[in-house]
Amino acid sequence: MEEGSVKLKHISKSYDKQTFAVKETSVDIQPGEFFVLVGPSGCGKSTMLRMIAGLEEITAGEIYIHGKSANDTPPSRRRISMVFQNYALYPHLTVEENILFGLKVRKVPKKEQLRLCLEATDMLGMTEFLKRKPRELSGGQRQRVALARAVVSQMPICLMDEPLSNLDAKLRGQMRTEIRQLQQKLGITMIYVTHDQVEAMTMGDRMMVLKDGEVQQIGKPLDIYNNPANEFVANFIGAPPMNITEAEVQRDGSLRVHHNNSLTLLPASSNMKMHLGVRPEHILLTKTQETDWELSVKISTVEILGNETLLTFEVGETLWKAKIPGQWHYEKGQVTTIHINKQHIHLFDGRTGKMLPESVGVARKPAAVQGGASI
Amino acid sequence: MKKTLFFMSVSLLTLAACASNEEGETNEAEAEGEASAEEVDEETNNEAEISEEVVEIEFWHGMGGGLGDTLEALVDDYNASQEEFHITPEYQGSYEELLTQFRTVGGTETAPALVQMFEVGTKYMIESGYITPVQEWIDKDGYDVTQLEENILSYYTVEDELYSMPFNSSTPALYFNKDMFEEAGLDPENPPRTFSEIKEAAEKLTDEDTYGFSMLGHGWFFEQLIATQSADYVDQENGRTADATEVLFGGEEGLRAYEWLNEMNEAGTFEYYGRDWDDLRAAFQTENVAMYMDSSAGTKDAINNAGFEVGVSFIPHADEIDPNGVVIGGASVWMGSGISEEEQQGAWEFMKWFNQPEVQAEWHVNTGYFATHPEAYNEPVVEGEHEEYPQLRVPIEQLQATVPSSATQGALITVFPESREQVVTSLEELYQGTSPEDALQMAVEGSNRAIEVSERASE
Amino acid sequence: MKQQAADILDTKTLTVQDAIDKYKVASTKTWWQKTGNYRIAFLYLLPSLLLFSVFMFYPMIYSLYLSFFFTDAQGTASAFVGWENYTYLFQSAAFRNSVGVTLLFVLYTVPSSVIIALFLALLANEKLRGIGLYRTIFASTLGMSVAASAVIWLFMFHPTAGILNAALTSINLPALSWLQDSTMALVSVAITTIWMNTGFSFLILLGGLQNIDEHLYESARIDGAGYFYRLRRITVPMLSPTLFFIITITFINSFQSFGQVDILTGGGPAEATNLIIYSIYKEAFIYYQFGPASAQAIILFGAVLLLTLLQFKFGEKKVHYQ
Amino acid sequence: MKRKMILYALLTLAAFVMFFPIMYAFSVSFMTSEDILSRRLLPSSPTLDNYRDVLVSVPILHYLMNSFIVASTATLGMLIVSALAAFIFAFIPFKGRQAVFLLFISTLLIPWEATMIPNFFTIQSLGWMNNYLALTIPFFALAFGTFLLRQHFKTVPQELYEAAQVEGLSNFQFFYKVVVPYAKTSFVTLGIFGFLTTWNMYLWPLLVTTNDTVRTVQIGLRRLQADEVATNWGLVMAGVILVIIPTLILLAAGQKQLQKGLAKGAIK
Repeated sequence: MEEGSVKLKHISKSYDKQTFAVKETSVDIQPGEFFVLVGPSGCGKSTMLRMIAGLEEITAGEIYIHGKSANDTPPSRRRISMVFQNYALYPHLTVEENILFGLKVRKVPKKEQLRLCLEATDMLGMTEFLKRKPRELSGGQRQRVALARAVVSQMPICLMDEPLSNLDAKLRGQMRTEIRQLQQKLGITMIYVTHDQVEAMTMGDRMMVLKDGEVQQIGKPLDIYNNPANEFVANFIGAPPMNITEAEVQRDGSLRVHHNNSLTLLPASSNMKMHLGVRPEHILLTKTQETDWELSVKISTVEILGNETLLTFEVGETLWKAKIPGQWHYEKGQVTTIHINKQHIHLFDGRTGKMLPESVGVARKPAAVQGGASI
Repeated sequence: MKKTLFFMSVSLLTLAACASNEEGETNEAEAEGEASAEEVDEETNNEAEISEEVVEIEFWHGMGGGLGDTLEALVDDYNASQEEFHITPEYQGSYEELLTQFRTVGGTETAPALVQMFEVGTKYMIESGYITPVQEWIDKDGYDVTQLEENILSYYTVEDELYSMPFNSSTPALYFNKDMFEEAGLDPENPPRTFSEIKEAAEKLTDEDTYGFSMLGHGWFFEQLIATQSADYVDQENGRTADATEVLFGGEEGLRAYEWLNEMNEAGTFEYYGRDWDDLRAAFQTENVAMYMDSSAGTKDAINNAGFEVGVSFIPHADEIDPNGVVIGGASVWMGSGISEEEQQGAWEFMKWFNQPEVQAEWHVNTGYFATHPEAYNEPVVEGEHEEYPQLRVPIEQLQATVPSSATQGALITVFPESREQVVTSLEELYQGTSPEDALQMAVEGSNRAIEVSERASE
Repeated sequence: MKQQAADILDTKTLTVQDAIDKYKVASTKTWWQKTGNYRIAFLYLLPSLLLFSVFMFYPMIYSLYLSFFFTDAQGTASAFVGWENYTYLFQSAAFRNSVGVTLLFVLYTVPSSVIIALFLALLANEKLRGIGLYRTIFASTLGMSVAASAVIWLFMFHPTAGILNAALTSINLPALSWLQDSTMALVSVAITTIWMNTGFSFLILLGGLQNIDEHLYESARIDGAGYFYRLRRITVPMLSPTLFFIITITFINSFQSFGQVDILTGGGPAEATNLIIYSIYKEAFIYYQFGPASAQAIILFGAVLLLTLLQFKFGEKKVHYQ
Repeated sequence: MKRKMILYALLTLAAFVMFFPIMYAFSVSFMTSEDILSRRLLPSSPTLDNYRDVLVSVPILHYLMNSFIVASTATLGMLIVSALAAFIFAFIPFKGRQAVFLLFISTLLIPWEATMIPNFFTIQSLGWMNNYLALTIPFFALAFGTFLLRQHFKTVPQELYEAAQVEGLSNFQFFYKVVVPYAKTSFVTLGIFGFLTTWNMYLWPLLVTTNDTVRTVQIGLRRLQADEVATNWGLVMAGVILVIIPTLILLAAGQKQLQKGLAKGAIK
């Protein structure tokens, strides 16, 4: 049996029969996989998780858990554990009672209960807090209790709904690693919901990017980062987000951004509306062998972060950001030239926002710079 | 706060415990006398254990306060006097609530064997079908009922049949402050009798903080003012030959009473103290009122509580007509139907016992109600009492001087409670400035409507 | 991978209905499983529903039925009279009086109860030493039964032995006929009622006050807002849900005031305190006219329902929920 | 400082006005009838006679016991029944739930007195006269209680319910293992409230009892007042004090709980 697998086939969810909360989604999640559902709030990622958990009914489509159809299986019979955003600890019970709550319900023998409890709290370093009540714990400790509760249940699938969103930044970083390690150690399938693209990037084996209930892209974090399926994904994944600007398509098929040097990319038909995108880290301040396009821009803000500098500058109507290693001092209003490798340019269909598949790598004509000048 | 409350409660509870212990001891010592209800219960249980043959008889009554205590003591006496029956008195609230209670349980297992009922419930009881007329037992037992006070019997006798046994009977009388009479230059030994005499006396007695006259907001007093003029309250010989179809108190007799009250009220010699017996009594005790009408049952209290000489006299009557006397008030005791012969026997025995002169003498002395048996007045205990309180004799004389007629026999109507309410309300309207004619008319219309509704409902 | 994304975007025009038509999976749940929530709801609500049905709904329906009849001495419906009980009521001066008295009584008691309780709650919300004692005292009337309260006031209102008149005469004011005068009697009953209501309203309002975030006051104080400004702009708006609740409850209670009327005035004098609820009681339990009594009960229920709905419709708009 | 003085003055004045009737009743209960008639504020020579007389003339301790049994049973029943209903309204969605809830709330508007007549007949036909059942069962279902508990239950995070579902708790297990302990304070609140209300019932106990076996203390109070003879106010006030003391103590002890719990229920 495919113990630990989750398969969604054309899953849809609608609360009002008018609009989709989740629209026609299909995905196969493998046993032992760390799968992340990511998207901005209201994108349907929690709804999807809750459908997997059985807490929400499915409007249309099929769900298979452990290889078996599970549309009508109640949550308790799906052999899953779940960690909630607010931890869902029972305030009237001690840490130990909270952890063992589910085991008691399932009538696991007392000895076994204790063994599992100790094992889990040991793993999470919570052994000394067993007799405390949740309100006497810090946020991170509560989080660990919730994790321990999931761990002791020994379920092959664990669902997590934004488990780190209530923690401070530092703790979040620490917990990310711990959860990932825990998952690998236990070898369980993890389905993890977050709105934080950093978590998605760092934790997931694969991730699904959602927007307005619709799947935007499914894939490995780096694949998605490098080849975002559309403007939304490009914008959502990566911080600071990808710079995207409308590009004028010249008669000859080359592109021009705000009266700057044009860039020849083929094939592009002149009646096409196009958006051009480039990630902040791919903008260079100096010309190198790699770079084959340059733009003249006006600096608007400079943020020096120590090991890197964030520059914001105006490119036409839009503001671009560049992430430059080292410390750079510029004056506001100063005009400078930036350098970009065409390979790093993403082109999107201006109407649909879809990535144009041929944009990168195909039209890599060397130094197709026409006219214009550097500073 | 908590501490204070705690302390208060602890002290009170301790006190409570002491008090009941104390009572227990006195009881044992005296072997009889007043026992608390708890002890009655205990007795009941004990007796039930000792012999199964004791017949348990429930007796519902509506006597609160000190009267209730007296009644229970009396029942205890009866229980102690014989071994065959055991009467358990059960308080059921006011007379109205008692009637309600009986109405709803009548004919069921919960219904009592004996039930006290105020005089205006008489008609209802007769028609209810839940009672056995005591006449049956009188006939069966050959009991000489004529030995009892005729004027009391007449109220409860319908078509020559006695339905219930007289129990606590009273009539109204006029009570006055003799000291004030003297101060005002009136003769305390020759109190006013007629409406106009009262009016004049009231004028003389009224000063800054004293009103000359007052009357309780209770239909009973108005009924007396009608009856003494020999006028029926309702048609059909006061409802005694057939079901009454309309009220008659709206005639000139009723109007005389209304006008009389209105004149005094307008002259400021009359003050209304509401429907609460106690408020009016207190006003008399504190000398805010010089003359008022009260139940004969309250005579002794009135004398004892007053810091002045209390005079008692016959109720006022209209100048135009010689007084015809009073209608009996209070309550009688009824025998439930649908209970075992044995229980009825017990109930009947209790009724007989209760009407013995000696018992009646005690009852009269302790409560102020009339003795149903005239011979009771010859008992030494009564004579002694009357010696001490000569005023007690006045209501008795008044009752015995009553001219028998349908008017003084009292009215029989099912909707009496409602009619009384109408009368009191209209009197209150009168005191607030409505004209006597209009006020009286309101009461007449309201009562007639009630009679009509009840008639149509029972068709 | 990119191909898949493209496919999904192509389905942009898909409607919910399409999705259902195309992919809806017939549930394998049995009828028994699907109605699980209904069954559990029914099971848990059963005791309440049963009791409400027997002791609330059935009596109301029975009352409705009785209101079209005259009843005989045993209280059973004996003569069908159609709308007569209702038409009679609407023509009857006594009933109109009851309605008027009831409305007046509500007017006397509801605003003053709430204002007094609010005043006490504001006082008791201050952080002072020994405030607990004051709070307990203010709340004390909640522990007083109607019977006990009314009896105490009855004695205080006593025309001659009462302490109120004693106080009045001791400062050379004329004694009042608290319960014997038509206009005064309603006021007296209202005073008693307000006193009795205060404990409950006070407790709830105090609780409401303590739930208001202290920061709001701090920031207002920084802005230099005075006490009354804060009261008007912060306290009352923030307290509005509690106030609304209290007004509704006091309102309903006021309509149903019975015990104090029974003990203090018995509806008199001259029906000046004959609230509808008391009038119903008298009609039913003293006159044994269940028909007209039921008609009044139905009218009262309708009126309270209507007024409460109106209050929710218009009053709740002004309520500021957090 | 000045502000404090003013506050204390206002508080004390208000407390005096509010508490005066109770203190006065307390004072009168120790008075002789002469004291009462002369309208004294404090007894000239405090006497315990009134208390002794009350205990002798009315089985008040027996009544107190009955009241205690009735109020506790009714409170317990009310808590259980209301909690069950409130649980549904807070956690179990079903079509028409809102309508059923409104139906519950509508009972708040039904005047108890208006339903008394048919209820009386019902009690009688059930054979519950003179039985604790008549004094308790009709009060088990209480819209106010259901409403109050529902408001509290709603503060239980939905996640707890879901976590329980995932862990495999049945609804009933969730109810008594999670909801009830979670909303403990609201139970205490409603408990005190329910106890006070049932303790203070007045007309109903009188109607459904015909003897002393199950009668409650409020009737004892009623019985102390007389009609045709003078009321002994000292005696009545002694009765009043005996009757109100248990509830006042309960109130003083549970005041804080009550205030918190009731306030929570009042706010949506």
